[in-house]
Amino acid sequence: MRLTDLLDADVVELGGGTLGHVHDVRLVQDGPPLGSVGATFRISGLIVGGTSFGARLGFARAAVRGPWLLKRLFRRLHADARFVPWSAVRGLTEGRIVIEARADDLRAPDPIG
Amino acid sequence: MRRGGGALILAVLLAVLLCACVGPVRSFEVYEGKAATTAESVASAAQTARLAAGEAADARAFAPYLSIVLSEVERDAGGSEDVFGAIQPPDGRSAELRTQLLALIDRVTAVLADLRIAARNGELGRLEDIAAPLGELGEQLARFVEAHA
Amino acid sequence: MAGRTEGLAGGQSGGRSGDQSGGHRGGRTIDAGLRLLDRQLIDVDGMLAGKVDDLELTMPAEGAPYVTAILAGPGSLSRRVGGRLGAKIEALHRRLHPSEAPGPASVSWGVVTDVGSSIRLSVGKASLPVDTLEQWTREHIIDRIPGSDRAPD
Amino acid sequence: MKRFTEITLGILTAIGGFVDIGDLVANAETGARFRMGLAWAVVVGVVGIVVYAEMAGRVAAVSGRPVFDLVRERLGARVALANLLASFFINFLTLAAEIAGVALALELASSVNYLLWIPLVAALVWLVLWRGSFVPMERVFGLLGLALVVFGVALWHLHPEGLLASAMHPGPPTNESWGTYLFFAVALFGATMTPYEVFFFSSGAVEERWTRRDLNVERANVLIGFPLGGALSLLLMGTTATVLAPRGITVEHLSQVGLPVALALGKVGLAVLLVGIFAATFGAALETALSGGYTVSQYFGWQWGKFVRPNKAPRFHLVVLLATGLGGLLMLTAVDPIKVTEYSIVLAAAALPLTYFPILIVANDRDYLGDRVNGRVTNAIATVYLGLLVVVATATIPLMIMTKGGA
Repeated sequence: MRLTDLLDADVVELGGGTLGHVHDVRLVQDGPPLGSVGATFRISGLIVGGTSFGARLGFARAAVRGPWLLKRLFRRLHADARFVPWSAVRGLTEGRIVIEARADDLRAPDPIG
Repeated sequence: MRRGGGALILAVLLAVLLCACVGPVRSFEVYEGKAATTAESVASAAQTARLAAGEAADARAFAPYLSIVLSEVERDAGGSEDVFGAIQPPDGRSAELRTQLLALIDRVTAVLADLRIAARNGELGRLEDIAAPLGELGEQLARFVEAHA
Repeated sequence: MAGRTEGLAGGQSGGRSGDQSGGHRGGRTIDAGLRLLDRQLIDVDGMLAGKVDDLELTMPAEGAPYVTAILAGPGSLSRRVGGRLGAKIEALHRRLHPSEAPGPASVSWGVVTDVGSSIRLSVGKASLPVDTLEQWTREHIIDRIPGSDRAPD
Repeated sequence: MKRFTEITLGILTAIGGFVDIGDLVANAETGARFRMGLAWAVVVGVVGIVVYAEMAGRVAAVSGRPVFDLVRERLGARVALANLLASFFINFLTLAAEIAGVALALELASSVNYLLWIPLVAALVWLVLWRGSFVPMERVFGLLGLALVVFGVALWHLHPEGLLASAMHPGPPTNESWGTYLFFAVALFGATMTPYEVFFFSSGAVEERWTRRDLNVERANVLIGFPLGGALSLLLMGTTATVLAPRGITVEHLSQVGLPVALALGKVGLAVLLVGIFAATFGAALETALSGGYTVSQYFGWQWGKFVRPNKAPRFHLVVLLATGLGGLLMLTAVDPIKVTEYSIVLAAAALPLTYFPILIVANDRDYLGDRVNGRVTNAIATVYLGLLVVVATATIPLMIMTKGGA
């Protein structure tokens, strides 16, 4: 599997409701070790939202502090973004990811570096 | 960015720019406007030549430079004349205007040609005398522009 | 090795304060699209070795997929660009590549030493598959022009 | 003197950006038609390029990442490729025009037709880029370009009257329309913020191996270089406003730029001017040729730069070689180099936000810059300018069509 198989894929609930597209894939460095460098990056979950425009510009990151106006603007634009833990993923077909979770139960992604 | 968007913009730009040059002229007012613009650009060429000739007389510029300046303005004036001359005048008044302006421009381009030839021959001292008629011609062109703008 | 002194100064990997805390001790969290994709690869000699055009993930029998390789070069860029232009890049990749059905060039995650504003590798780029087109250009064009191996005056 | 030679990167970038072949003629024409009524557009542009070039240089010095790396990292492979195609095309047209510009300067000095000079100039540009190293190149052409200060001396001798007054009262003169006035304003603003300046400056910062410790030098380069370039273009505008505007002369050729200087200072002034024009256009040719190589290499992640020997950056040198050679060939068709740059500036305006937005985002990113991220004042100004760039990007092409290219 490639990262681009996940990015921009449609995300739908088991019941058929849609959540939007995959904006990004969150990784955590606790996967099986490879070579001499230690732990690899393992998927912890997907960041999913309706509005794709500007989703990967980086304003969602904690390390990007400003400019104030743009940060506000893009935060608002992506206020519907949700974090879907990988454990909720049930099916993976081309361009489509089925998850077992209700939109209401998902929380917004933590802002990270 | 949608694919093909750039090509489309470029095509539209080219179309507009080309139309601006060769659209047919249907009324006296439009023709008069073209005549005024032509007179303006020929006047600009004439004034450039006068300025250059004056600098030559005071030994303020060297020969290669002056000959380039003078051949460029000659080409500009001739080009404006050709473009204007190729436009079909829409009515009798326009035809009169055409005769009047082209006669004036002819006198300018004749002087410009003499200037270019003298400059190429290195006769910088003569340039100011040759350019002398451009003062009066330039004023006539300015009056033409004023009357028809 | 000449490249070792010619490449980028080591000090220029700076500016990664803060996020090193989780570092390689595990638990460091990053977003792949924001922090890995499209970043510059820099080899052990400080030479530029391509971009992270895509990532290869391996699905274990149990648990979540993990990153096993960086994909770089036209064979993986084509999918990122997409559309007709992407298809052309893919076709070009197949044409230039010696093998019948070439996959994208890949760099094992095992040689990644640092994830910052660029991705640093523990090997020289000549040993990586991402370098073949550069080697071809060097051998067939640039080295035929006099002075290609001289440091600039 | 040592301090002074440290800022030649900024000087060369600005001279190549502000008084290259297209701008020499455009500024002269603006002065002749509007006197100093559009000086404000240059000033607004200079502030913008200072703010954004400083950010780009700072990111490059601290993280080693030049501008097109940032474009790719923040906009992704697809949008960045659209930007690359647009930027490279514009860069190429400008490079071609600069080659012709050097040839035109040589024609003015020798009266040998410029078309005959073009192959020689193209070969010389390539040779400098192949054999020369970065810093001496930047010093020679940056410092020689300063010969254009002759515009200031000429203006001083001409005792101009009413220039300041015309600068203080913006708006079109009676014989020009608002549409044309705005088109010129937008074109001047776009010309001061041409993207190849930040491509070149930020990559130059890496070429010179600037680090976090060189941020003072970086700032001095920006704060002296760009305003100096802007001042040169305003002084040029002043000379044509004083000498050509009252005579009703409109500027169409590079040769006319010399008339006021010759009038004021005679042969010596004219000779110095031709040296300055030669250096500025040659410098701009180097700047655009390198920028072409930088942008393509940085998009794809190839090794680039003059800091390694040519065979360590083969694809970069191949791009530079092809661009220079094809640029020379394009100009041999005798297309008007001045028209080429004027249209390329207008087309460039449409791509401006795609280059400057990523710079602004990354200049706020602690991951790249640590504690050297933008302060509030910089962010406020930069945000305003980003808005301005978006307006300019959308307005330029409609204005160009409306006014038939400012005719």
